[in-house]
Amino acid sequence: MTKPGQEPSSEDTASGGTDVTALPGGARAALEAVLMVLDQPASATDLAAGLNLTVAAVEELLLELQREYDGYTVKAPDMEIASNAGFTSSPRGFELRNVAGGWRIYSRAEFADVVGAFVLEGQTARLTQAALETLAVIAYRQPVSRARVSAIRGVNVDSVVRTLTQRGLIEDSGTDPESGAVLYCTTSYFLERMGIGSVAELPQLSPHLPGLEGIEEFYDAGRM
Amino acid sequence: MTKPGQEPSSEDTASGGTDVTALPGGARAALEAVLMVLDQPASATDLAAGLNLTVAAVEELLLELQREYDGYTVKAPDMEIASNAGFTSSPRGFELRNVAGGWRIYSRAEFADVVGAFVLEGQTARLTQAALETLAVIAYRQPVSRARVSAIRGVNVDSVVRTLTQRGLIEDSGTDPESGAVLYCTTSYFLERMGIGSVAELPQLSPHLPGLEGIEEFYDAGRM
Amino acid sequence: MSAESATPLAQRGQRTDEDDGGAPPEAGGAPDAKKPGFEVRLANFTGPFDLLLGLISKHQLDITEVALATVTDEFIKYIRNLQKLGEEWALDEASEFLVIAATLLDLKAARLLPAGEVEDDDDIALLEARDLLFARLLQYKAFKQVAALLDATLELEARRYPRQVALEEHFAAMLPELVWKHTPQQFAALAETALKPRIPAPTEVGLAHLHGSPVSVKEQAELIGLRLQQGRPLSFRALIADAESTLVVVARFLALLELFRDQVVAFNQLAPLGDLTVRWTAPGAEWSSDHLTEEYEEQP
Repeated sequence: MTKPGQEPSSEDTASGGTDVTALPGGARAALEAVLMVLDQPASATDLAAGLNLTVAAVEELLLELQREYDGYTVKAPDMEIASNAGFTSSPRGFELRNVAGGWRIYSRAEFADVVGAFVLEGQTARLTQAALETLAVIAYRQPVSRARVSAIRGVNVDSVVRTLTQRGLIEDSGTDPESGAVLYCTTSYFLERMGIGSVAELPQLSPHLPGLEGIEEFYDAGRM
Repeated sequence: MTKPGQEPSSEDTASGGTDVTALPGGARAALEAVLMVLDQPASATDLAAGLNLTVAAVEELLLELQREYDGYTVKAPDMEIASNAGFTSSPRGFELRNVAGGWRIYSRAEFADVVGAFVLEGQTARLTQAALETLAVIAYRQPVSRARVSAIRGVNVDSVVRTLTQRGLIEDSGTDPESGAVLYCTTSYFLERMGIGSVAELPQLSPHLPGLEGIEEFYDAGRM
Repeated sequence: MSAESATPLAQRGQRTDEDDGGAPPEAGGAPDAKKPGFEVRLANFTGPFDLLLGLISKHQLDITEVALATVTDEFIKYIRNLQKLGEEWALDEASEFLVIAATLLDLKAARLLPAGEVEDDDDIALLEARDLLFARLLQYKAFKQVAALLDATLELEARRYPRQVALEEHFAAMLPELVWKHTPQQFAALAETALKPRIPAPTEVGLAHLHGSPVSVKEQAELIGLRLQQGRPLSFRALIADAESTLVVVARFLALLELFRDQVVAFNQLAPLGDLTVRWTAPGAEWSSDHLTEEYEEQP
């Protein structure tokens, strides 16, 4: 499924003329229908374009659905009875999450054991300690060359980097203009797997570096 | 995503001991969680087995969910207020269908236009270079797991394999008895497009190219 | 934290090639990792810093100079054990251990000496080496901790399964008809390209931080070779006397390691921190630096 690039106002698509609000369940249900066929996170902008709605409207609907799936008060035009009664339903078996810059439906973590029995694939092999450390260095120092990662870890990281690339967690992101070394970055799949929107949401590194606030400058000064 | 083959009584599964009714949202939410991520329709028997519930209970829940998604009276233990009030919600954007003995969640038919437009946007008639190369690897090394194709190509091929499957060029041809990974083969549609009668008619490759024996599996369970 | 980090340290060193089967991916990974040697055994800890941190925590010490001096002997013993077990060390992996072992020995030796003031350049160099080791060790420790956080998050997140179902048939049927222009021959050519083993990107040695400096280990090895082949043993101090920068010193040191590996030089050191004397042991000028190129040239 790819992201539509057109503006919400464009009329040259099949949905150009569809007024989703007129359909049963309205825009909310239409959005839900689209969420059902996604195989990767879709941004509010892409969803808005596909639905002929404004981004703001879609964002509001997304948050509404998210809350609803989580079991908070239902809020929708024709559900006022329930809403007014302050009625709270139990959480659904799935949730709507905003990860890696897009929205996507996930089964709820509580049901992992049950769901796991049905989903043979998607079972993820655990990363080794070496792979985790390498991934951590790349995540915090990206874009970064293998040489720099090995300098930090104290060992050669070539084969670990290869594994992480094959797993789609990191990718080649060009070369260093000075040294010509290949630089690596984390991928959006990494963000998805971490359940975060961007690398800026990774836990801070500095609290783990007690009394060494200046260490980054020290290394960047070319000493290491 | 495949259906578990075990009987309801078997206890050797991960979910063997899980009492789904004790989880938030109970058995209904657990069933929903499974349905949301199921790729292939699953029978009530299979669902009951995975959920440690009786077939009758699962059938009842399935009908309940189906009605609920369609917008009829909500009926669930903690939704009695709404239920008693004869409250009817608007239909959801998805529906639960029983097709050929199996249950699966689909996007609601009424939204086919919107969903179709969203799906088709950006789709091209051409395969990307990455897709072509992946197809070539699968054609010459079939049956082969995604993990091995990734190892040969050096990158994650999950989404490309999805595209090729969607395009009907490759298909799932069982699982590797050792790793449990899904193995892929080319389809008769592929042969048709190539204009050949069988894969044996593909031109020979130079004998010195590595086969699969030199390729290490970087995955334990097959897929990352 | 994986199960392997829970393995008692004492057992770690005894794990040998039998690990091949169950070794973590990167250990048994690429075909070239099949070489029997250091890397396989490294699977049990993830490098010299990991080992050092493991030893320090075993003694319930904080990372201090004292801790480093305390665990130095164990660190060295550990490397010796590996050496006994192993056939050959992969130089780029072993050299890190050696560099750190050397620094640790220096630190320990310095602590044994009467507390004195900084007197000469050597003392300053020692202090710098100590600070650098501390800094690197602490930095590594920080990354090790966030790696544990990543592991926990990844594990937690893996409990959520994304909805990722095949496209409903009626939508799949709407996809534009595939344009297919490849003949079987063209397709075969494509397969040839895709299946051809990709030339692995050159193995880097951690010199990228040196900002593309023109210093080459190969050249330095040749230079050292020429000097030593005069016949007279020279001290390392003498060998680096004309080095115009730290980088050249490092390159010469690495070059010496290479020469030692090729068994064309021998080292002699009479006392801790004493002069390191290097002697040419190969008959004549048989040795050639040609093979050094692949290992140290970093330019693509």
